[in-house]
Amino acid sequence: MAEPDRPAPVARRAFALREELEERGRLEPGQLEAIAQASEEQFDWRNGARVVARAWVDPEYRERLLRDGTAACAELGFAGPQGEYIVVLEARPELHPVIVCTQCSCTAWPVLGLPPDWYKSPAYRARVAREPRRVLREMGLELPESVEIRVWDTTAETRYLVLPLRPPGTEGMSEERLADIVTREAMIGVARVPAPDAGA
Amino acid sequence: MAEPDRPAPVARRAFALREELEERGRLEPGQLEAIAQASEEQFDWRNGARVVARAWVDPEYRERLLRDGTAACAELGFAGPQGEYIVVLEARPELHPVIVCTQCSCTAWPVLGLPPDWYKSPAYRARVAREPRRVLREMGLELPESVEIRVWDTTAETRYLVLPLRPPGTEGMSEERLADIVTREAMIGVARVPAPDAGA
Amino acid sequence: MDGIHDLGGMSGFGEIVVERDEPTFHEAWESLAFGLNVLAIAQLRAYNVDEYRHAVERMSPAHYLTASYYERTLTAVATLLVEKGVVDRATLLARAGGAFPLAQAVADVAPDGVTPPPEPRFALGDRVRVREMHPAGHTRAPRYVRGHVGEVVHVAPRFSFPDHAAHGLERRKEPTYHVLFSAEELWNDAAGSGESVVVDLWESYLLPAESGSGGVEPVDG
Amino acid sequence: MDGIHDLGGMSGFGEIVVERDEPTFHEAWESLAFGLNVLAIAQLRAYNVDEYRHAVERMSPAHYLTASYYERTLTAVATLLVEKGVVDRATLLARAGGAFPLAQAVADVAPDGVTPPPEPRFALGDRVRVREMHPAGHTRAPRYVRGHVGEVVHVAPRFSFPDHAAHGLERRKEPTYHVLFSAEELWNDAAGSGESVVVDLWESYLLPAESGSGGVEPVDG
Repeated sequence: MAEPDRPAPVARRAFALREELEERGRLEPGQLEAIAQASEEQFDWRNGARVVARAWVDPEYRERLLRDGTAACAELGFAGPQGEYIVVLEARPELHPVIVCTQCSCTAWPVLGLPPDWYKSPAYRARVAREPRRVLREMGLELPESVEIRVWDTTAETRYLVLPLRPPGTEGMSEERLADIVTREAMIGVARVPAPDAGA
Repeated sequence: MAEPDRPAPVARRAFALREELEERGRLEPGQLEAIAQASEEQFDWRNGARVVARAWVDPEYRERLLRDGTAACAELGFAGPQGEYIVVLEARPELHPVIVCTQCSCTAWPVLGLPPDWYKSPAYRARVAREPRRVLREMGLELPESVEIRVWDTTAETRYLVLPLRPPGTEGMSEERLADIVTREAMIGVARVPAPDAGA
Repeated sequence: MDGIHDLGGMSGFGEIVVERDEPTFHEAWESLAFGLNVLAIAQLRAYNVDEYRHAVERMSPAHYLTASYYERTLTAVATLLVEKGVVDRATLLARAGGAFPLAQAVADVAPDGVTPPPEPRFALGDRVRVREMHPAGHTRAPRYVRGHVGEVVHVAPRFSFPDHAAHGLERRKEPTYHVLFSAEELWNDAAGSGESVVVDLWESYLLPAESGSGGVEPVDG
Repeated sequence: MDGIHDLGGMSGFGEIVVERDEPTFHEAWESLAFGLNVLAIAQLRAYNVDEYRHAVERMSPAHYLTASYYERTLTAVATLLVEKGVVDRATLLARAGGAFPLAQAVADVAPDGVTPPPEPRFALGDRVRVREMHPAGHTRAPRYVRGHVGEVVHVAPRFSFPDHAAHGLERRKEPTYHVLFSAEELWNDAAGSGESVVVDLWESYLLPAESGSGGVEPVDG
């Protein structure tokens, strides 16, 4: 398997594989672009933000969400690949959940979207299982020692979503506005949702 | 510590460090070349071959060598850095020793020389502790299942030297000729010393 | 395999760099790589997701660590499509106009002979020990929990056992368990205070805690 | 640190390639790198060999795996000479005419507070367990033996404890022990038959075998 030549640029390799599949009749022109575009639309972390906002305003939905995340997300229309079994992790004042996939980069696509580069980086995958408090501090989330940090490693088919703490000062906000202040980072657990007067 | 630029070629980096030390008066011109040349002369695996040949022809030396490798190597003039505490591992028909340094590439320089690239490769370091029989087979040494293979990992300050089995058909050979047929690979344990009629 | 992908707990990777307002794909070829994998799994049915994950793991460690996420995807897709005979390696090289590094060959893996019991073997609150396994092929039991004892905090439905599915072995489904480990159990004197880790583990990876470090005996043996 | 250098037992590295009649150095800069390290340790006394090994280990994992042996040497030497203030990083960059990647910063490491007893704690034939340690700094206890039980087959003289020496902590000497592990003990169901491994371990890394997996308590605590 030794390669005497320099690797072709990675973009060139990707296009070569596409051409080869087209040549062999396994791929129609435009098909890949359609897959990527549909994925970007379907797999959007703003879906998760809507789930969170609903749970914040509707105690019965919140209960259903924590009992059966898959069904409660599907209620809002969010389901599909990498969302077949969703477990929602409730952030509590004394227990803070954070999600990782140490072996690859699994994520609940229908509610968290395709993951960002930092989530896929060796640094995050290696370190957060071992020194989560330090990692969160470096990422800007300083939690008091009294808060237990619990890391959830996505090693099997369960896909996790963190239900963040609702920030103070949001009592009168509508579900739509609440969805706007939820961040992807908060649903992974490396941030809290900031209070709106803190610049959100 | 992020580097925006491409790394300079490694040779250029080495020469830059030398220039910088010369400029600061910490290094005389030619001093490094002298160190490297002296090391190549002093650290030669053929020294180990002479130790092995002596042990094959002199039972009392062999006994001293197995009891105190450091002193017995020094008897022949072989001592120095990375040879402060040498332990000689006797290959026996039923027990075959093999040496590795899984964490870096430590070797008994005065008798084994500076190690070859394969010994320093991640592949050798990673695999030989886990699957030595398969590694030896791939390297051309097929040992019967009845022979125990014992891997010695050079994790601390002991430096090992394998005393290989004396091959059949060498009964009348002189110590000098015996030293000529000993190989570095046999003193690491990834080969046996071939019988002379087998092409040595 | 005890491969480079199994990063949990390793040191030396430095800081986590967060890009603000990051796009899903940074370059056009990245969305191609993603799309090729979806196409090959869901439409061509050339391989399954466990084979895909394992193909990524089979990349040479130096390539794995220097490649971006989507270069790893592309490498795995190309490796599997070559291995399955869907595309031809030489043609691919010619089209790319340079080398096209693929993952290394897959190891021979035999079925483990385990027959999972019809009902989940463990229940909420049970203490379990992860087997000290070192399989040659694909596994989803990370090294950092092997041999360690934790508590079952959730029982998930039955899912396909990846150690088999990645190697075309007999398909079977088993429950997976969310197992809670204290940081002290995993990292000993290096553990941070008030930290814990939950890992989602297939039933075959687990033994009752009172067993020894186990692993030589199959679960139902 | 549980770093990339700790390769024992890892899979995925492929074949071992042997070069026939290999020269000691393949290129002129390799002998410079070797010579610079000897100079810095033995003549300038800028650092010790444990600091050198640890500087190699502190390279970013991707750089470590893509660099040749002597590029790792050069990187460690340059890192330490910059850290010790012997040379200036900016000047080095300017001279090199491009980036000069160095190893990552060293971790803060505290002394372990152990006082080794005057006589060796273990004797030939003793069964010992390697502590399940995960130190932030340099250590020479490879991961693949941590937590495992073996038998002392040789007691070596006292040598400087590297976990301290690499971090400028109080220098102390301890015996090291050659500890024999069966392949079954280390690799469980993946063990080859008729295979064993001996690892040379400082006394502080070891506990009597009947202890638990240990490590939170210091040896003499």
